[in-house]
Amino acid sequence: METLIGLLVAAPLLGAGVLLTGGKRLDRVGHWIGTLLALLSFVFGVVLFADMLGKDADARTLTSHLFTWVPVGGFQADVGFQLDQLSMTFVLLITGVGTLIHIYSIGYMAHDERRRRFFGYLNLFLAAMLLLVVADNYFLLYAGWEGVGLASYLLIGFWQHKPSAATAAKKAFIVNRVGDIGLSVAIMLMFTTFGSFAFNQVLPQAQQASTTQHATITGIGFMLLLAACGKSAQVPLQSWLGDAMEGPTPVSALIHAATMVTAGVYLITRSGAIFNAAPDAQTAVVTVGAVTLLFGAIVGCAKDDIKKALAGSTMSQIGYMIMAAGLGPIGYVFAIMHLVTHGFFKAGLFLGAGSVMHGMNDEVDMRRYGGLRKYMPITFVTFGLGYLAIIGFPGLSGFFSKDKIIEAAFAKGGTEGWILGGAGLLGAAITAFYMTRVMLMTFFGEKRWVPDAEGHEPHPHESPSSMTIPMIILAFGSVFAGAFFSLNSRFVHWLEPVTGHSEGDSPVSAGTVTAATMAVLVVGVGIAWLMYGRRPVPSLAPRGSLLTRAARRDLLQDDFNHVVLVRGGEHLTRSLVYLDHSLVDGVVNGTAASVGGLSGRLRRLQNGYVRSYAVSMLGGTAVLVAATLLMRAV
Amino acid sequence: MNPANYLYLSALLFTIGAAGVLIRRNAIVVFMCVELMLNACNLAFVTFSRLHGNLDGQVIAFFTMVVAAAEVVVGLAIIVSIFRSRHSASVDDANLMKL
Amino acid sequence: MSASSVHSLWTTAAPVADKFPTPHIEYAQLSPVLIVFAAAALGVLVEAFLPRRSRYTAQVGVAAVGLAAAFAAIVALADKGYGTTKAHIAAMGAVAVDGPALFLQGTILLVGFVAIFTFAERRLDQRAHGNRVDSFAAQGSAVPGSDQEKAAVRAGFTSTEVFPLLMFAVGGMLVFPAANDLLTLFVALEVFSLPLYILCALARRNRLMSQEAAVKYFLLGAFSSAFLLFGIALLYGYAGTVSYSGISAVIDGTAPMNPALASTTGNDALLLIGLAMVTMGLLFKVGAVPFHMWTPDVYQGAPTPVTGFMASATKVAAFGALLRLLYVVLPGMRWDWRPVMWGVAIITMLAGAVIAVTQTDVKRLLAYSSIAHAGFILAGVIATTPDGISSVLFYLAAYSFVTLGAFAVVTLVRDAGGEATHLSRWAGLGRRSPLVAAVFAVFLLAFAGIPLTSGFAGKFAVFKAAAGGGAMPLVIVGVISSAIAAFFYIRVIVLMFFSEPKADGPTVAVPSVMTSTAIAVGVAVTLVLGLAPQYFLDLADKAGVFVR
Amino acid sequence: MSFPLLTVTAAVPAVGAVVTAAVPAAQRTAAKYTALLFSLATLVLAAVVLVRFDPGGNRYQLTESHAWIKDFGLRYELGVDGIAAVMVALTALLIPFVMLAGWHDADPLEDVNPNRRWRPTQGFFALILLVEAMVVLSFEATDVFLFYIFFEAMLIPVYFLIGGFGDRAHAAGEEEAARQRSYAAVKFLLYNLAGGLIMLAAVIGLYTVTAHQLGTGTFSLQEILSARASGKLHIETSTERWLFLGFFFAFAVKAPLWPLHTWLPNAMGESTAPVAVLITAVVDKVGTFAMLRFCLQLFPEASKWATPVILVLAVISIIYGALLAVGQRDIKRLIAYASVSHFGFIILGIFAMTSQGQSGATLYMVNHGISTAALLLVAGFLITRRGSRLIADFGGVQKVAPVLAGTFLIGGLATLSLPGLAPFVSEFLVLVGTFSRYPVLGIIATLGIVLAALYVLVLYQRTMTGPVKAGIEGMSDLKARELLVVTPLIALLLFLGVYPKPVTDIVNPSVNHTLSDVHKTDPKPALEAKK
Repeated sequence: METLIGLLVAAPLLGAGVLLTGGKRLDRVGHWIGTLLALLSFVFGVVLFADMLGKDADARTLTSHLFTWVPVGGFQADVGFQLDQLSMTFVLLITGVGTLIHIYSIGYMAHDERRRRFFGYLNLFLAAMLLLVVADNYFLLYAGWEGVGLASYLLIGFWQHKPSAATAAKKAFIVNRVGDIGLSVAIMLMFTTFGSFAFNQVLPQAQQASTTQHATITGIGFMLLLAACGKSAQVPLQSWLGDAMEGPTPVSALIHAATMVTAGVYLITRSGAIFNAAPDAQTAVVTVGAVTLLFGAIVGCAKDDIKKALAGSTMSQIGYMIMAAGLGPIGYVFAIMHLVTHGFFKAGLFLGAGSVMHGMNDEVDMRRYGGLRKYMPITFVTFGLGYLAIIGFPGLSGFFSKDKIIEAAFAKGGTEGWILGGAGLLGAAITAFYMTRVMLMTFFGEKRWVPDAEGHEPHPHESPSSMTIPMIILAFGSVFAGAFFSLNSRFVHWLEPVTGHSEGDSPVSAGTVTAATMAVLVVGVGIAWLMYGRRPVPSLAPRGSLLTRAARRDLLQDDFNHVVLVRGGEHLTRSLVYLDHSLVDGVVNGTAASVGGLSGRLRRLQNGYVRSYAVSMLGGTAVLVAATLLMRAV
Repeated sequence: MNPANYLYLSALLFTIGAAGVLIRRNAIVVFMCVELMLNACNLAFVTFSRLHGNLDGQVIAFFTMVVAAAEVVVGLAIIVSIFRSRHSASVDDANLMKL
Repeated sequence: MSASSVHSLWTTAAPVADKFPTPHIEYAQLSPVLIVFAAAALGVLVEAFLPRRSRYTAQVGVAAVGLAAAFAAIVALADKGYGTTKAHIAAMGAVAVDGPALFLQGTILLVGFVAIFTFAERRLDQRAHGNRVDSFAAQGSAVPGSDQEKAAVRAGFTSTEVFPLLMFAVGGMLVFPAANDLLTLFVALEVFSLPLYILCALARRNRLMSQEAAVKYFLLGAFSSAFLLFGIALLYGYAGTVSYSGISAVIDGTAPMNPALASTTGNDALLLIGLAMVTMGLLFKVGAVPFHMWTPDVYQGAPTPVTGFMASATKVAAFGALLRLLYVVLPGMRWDWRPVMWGVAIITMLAGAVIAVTQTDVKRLLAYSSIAHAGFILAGVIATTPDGISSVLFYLAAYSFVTLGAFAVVTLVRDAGGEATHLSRWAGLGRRSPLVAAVFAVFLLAFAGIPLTSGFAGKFAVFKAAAGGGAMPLVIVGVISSAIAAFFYIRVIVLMFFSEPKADGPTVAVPSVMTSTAIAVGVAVTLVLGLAPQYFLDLADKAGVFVR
Repeated sequence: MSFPLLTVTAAVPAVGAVVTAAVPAAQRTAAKYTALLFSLATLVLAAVVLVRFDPGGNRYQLTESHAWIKDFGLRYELGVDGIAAVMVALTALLIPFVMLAGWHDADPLEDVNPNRRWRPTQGFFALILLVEAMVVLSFEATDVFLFYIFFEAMLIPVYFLIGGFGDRAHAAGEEEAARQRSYAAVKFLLYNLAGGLIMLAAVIGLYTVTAHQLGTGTFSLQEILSARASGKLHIETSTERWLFLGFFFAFAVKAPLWPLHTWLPNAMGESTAPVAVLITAVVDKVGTFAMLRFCLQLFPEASKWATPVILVLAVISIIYGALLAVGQRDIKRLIAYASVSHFGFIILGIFAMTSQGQSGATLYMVNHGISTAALLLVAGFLITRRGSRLIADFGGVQKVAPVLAGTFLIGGLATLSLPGLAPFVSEFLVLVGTFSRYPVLGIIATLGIVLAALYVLVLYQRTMTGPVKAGIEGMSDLKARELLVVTPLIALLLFLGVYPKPVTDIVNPSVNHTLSDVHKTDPKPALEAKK
């Protein structure tokens, strides 16, 4: 079994290797290879899962040590795997959704001559992501962490000939790097504090060290949070996610909705022991989560680009998860649960969006859609189910997971609990609003599309089955997953051994919370219907309120980055280049020049007149005599 | 009479010679000034020889004269040849090479 | 004579020795000098009696044989142990036969021997009316450009007098570092200077410059020797003797006192001024700042073979004399002259290096570099340790051959007007004739003191000695000026290799075996002393003891 | 006596240089193959050295010792510790690739030079071999003076390589190009010569000290160390500091450490890519290596005394170099400044005085060598194709030459030390090593990884992505020879990135020796310290 974990990672890695080095001769079969290997690793995952279910709850953790990676003095970095329930959940999600999206891409990328490479990158991503979740120490996790970053860079920039894509890719990678600083500093802190960075060393020690090393552990917590912010597009490092939509839609679905962006949640949950020992860090986490869930939601309301709208929603949903994770043992389980359900319905939504674009000549502006429900019924249905799930329609998966999170937030207790819970509710309302907006603008109302630049009149059509089938499967997930998990709180029991779990005593009863959620849900949907359902949607965006305009620009956060970081950076580098040339180099050249000048001046003494030479000799002698006499005098 | 005076005289002559070398332009005269310096040395030698009561100084004086003579031969040869090619014996005209 | 009589000098004449003691000369031990002078005299006779056509061969033969024989004699003497155990004063205290003397004389002889080849080179300049000509004037006395000269050239005259002149110069140089009393010092100085004055005037091309060089060299040389002589006079006045040992004895106060001595030694001014002036005379010859100003002009104007010879041999001889003076006569006064010498060394190193940076003529460049090197050697001189002596000896040996070789290469690069010494003309030489450029580069790198060349070994030796003698600051200054100096050596290399050759650039004359040998020897010595100097260092160590 | 393996390892390329130079002007290709053959032979020998070296054995192995110049206390003493062995291997490894990459760089343009005796090709390859020989010797030398000799002599061939062979096409025209080249060459030489001469003063100082205290002056590392261990030799504090500064200055110029770095961008910018690789990946390593071997071992106290300043300078180099790299318009200069930043990391690791730091620094030397070689050589291929070094002249290359673009990207990712590629391991080790003793500096240095990402990705985006620029359309993809250069390097980067253990196993013991010389031990983890 242990070796199977290795194979789990190896299969897609192999795929990446073969596809990226294989060359043209693989063009025709490349996508099949990629998909098969993804499927294979899913199968491995399932086998491992079955095996795990076979064992009893406390003995389910599976570990395997491959080899020592970097052995220097006390610094012993191993390549070793640890597969417990938490990892297992991710493995299934990643390989499952991953496989579906591979299949989907076969159709979606059918017309791209670089499809082989695309599948290579997808496999590379799967490998890195799996490595991230099965690593048994932070150092190896870091490798996976950067690996997914690379894959996301390659995939966002897949259409490199588009400058916008290239820029977006670069931005994503660099913002992620900022987060990575957090992770690497965290690892260093662990090393200097615990002398190790293996989970089974650090986490237990963190518990009892909390008193002696409180400051350090809080520091580690903050650093991990920074890392999570980068990867999971949380405020203040969220700016890259919107641009990341430049990538092909399957990428957005897999990486920027279902899996990679949730790595931050994984990191925090995995490091629960540390956060439990560092309340200040936890507060920071929940704050970030709450802020982001509102931030994302607001941005989502203003976007006319369907993918950007969904991206905003992703941001906000992950905000929920982060907040939940920040709540500690009360929340971990629900964070993960929401993560999984979100994986289903958000992936579904993105695939739906992709299908729509596929039918509309890659048009992304929702104001150019409208009334598509009769042209692409399957897409409409699956997308609709996903929509119901995300807004938390009773019975669908989103309902269970989100509801639990809001309850947990209240259960945090005190004003903090109220604030967080309130934020959660507000978020739910806004979610309902913007998702309804998307739904209405895309599938209802009358058609608003126009010929594109080349004058092709888009004639919407349903996508091929290779695309629709994954959508359907995901739709199933988005409908039933929640219920399945919550039934006699299966999921809680499943994860409890890893994350621990505690029922907080909520000031408000579960029923009340549910009722409140329903209420805000209705409100949100209602407003949206009033604005976009009742009257026709203008096919050109109205100027909109100040907030709307700000939201369209990601609440000006990008502009801030541009002015402060980009411009400032440019000025800094330019002035440094000047400085290097004029000052640092100048000093040296100056010295050389001054020697030359001195030489030129001394040279004049050699004026060619014997008599002046004689003078210098006489003078020299005089000095010599004087000096000698002086020496004796003193 | 104090022998020191002879030394003062020789020093004076030497200085005059040196000064001459510095201020006169005509190569011949410059050279004569050098000769003067040499003779100043001779005077010093002889004086000291007397002072110390040994003959070395006087012998050296003879050597100096011979050397001076040899210098005259070589020096005049050079100066004359340069005079013939330049039609001037001024040392200041001879500064093709400088800097 | 009595104490009272001192004050009435004119009444009582100094007692005159009834007869001079018959001098007794150790001919065997002076043989090198004697051989050289004999060869020189023979050369004069050849010049007088042999028909013109056969003179060249005869002169070259005589000179070469003479020098070789002399060198053999040196080796024999050294072998007999005159350099070490049997070292003593010969010729009635006039000449010392000891390690440094023999080592330096050997070096001078070898340099002279190689110099003969460059003197005798007859293939570089294009034939004049079918006669091969060397780099010396057809007829020194003839006015440049006059009919007389044209006639001389047509007749294929060559001034073969240069060889006897060279021999006389060598002879003087042999005596100079061995001189053991101030009189001999002075005479030797003149004996090697006068021929050099003449040699300077004998260039075949650029005769005006050549004559100017001669006149400058002559006047300034005479001027400086006057100072030297006056210094000698003062020292004589102080010590009542001109023999080195005598003077040092007086300085140390070990000499038998007499009233006259008492009265003069009471007056340090005599001693100190004398010391300063004598030193000045020697510093002039080694070309130390501020007595260096003749160097660039003379080096540039003189016929290049002569320059090469002067630059190397004169330095060897002069430093030899300086060493002997400071180590044998004035060790007791170390504390008086050392600080002064420090100053001289420092400004010499710096000024030489700095001024060279902006030179545009190869020969002047080398002149200034020789000044800088004089500074480095002075640093070794100042060490006043046995290590100091041997390091200076080694440096001189190494340096002289590099210089000789470098100037030999300069003679090769020619255009219509003779040698093309302006640096701009050297552009792209590396492309035209890689070999010559590479050889010259080797010499430049040796000057710059790059490891694996003799230049580095020498520099390391003197700096090591200086540091050992507690003159670390000098080493620092030396290092800095080496860095500055490196700049202009490198500049020449850049010019030769990295700049495109000019269309009308100079041609590189194909030398006869003569110059080739000279250059080859230069390169060989440069590399051998760079890679495996141990043998020669041992030699210098063994030789590094003066006899008193 | 046993077989003088180390001497032979250095002698082979030296002989090769002579042979290559002797090949007649007409047979250019023959000359190339001769040179390549000799470099491969050296590689084999270096591999043997690596194999014969026993990490568990003595500190210095395969030692040879002969008198050379007694009067100077100069002995011909060779020996390798783990670090040296690895560095020798690196050198021997890179040279063949340098040659292959520069295969046509020195082919004379017929019209330029009619002279048949002018043989640039022979010269080029001979010089490369000469450099290799001297570098190898300076890695092997355990006699300070012997090291100094080759450290200095090395400058001359490199100088000719920079000044003599530049990029074919130059934006500013041939005349201007030549001018800039010789400026760069002279600048390189003067900087390093000045450093070297300062060091010479220190070397002489060291001699006088040993001569004064031990009777006979010596430069032998072992002798000096054992003498100090036995208390026979005691260098007083102030002297030690001066000597240390003298040595360190030379090495800092070579390394290059801010603010002595300005020669590097000129040198790398003006020389051809292979030569640039030779400079930054091979020659400059001697500087950092010498800090590790000579500064720390000879002057432990002074090293500790100077550490704070040096660390700060190193951190400045890291950030400053990276920022300037971001601001460059010229591909090669960009990579040069990136190297400045990387050398900052190496020096940081060395003077952090922790096993992680120093092992990391050593590993860094190797990895930086390989990664820079990969990046720079591909950049060279790119530049020769387009005939320009300006980033602005490129764009959309990946469309026409995907393989070239791909390899370039991998090289870049290595440069920004992505996990899975070799540099990541070393960089992280250096950072951890620094952090464990100087947390603040460690964190500042960590910012470097963001800037690295910035300059690499900006470079990649501007040159490779976007619409195809004019002048790029016809660009051919990598040829077989070029692939032969790049592929092994990339393979090596991957291997050492995943499994650096073979190298660390060789290096670690030597590092521990060095640390014990300076009486430093790794700081204990905070918790253990508590207990």
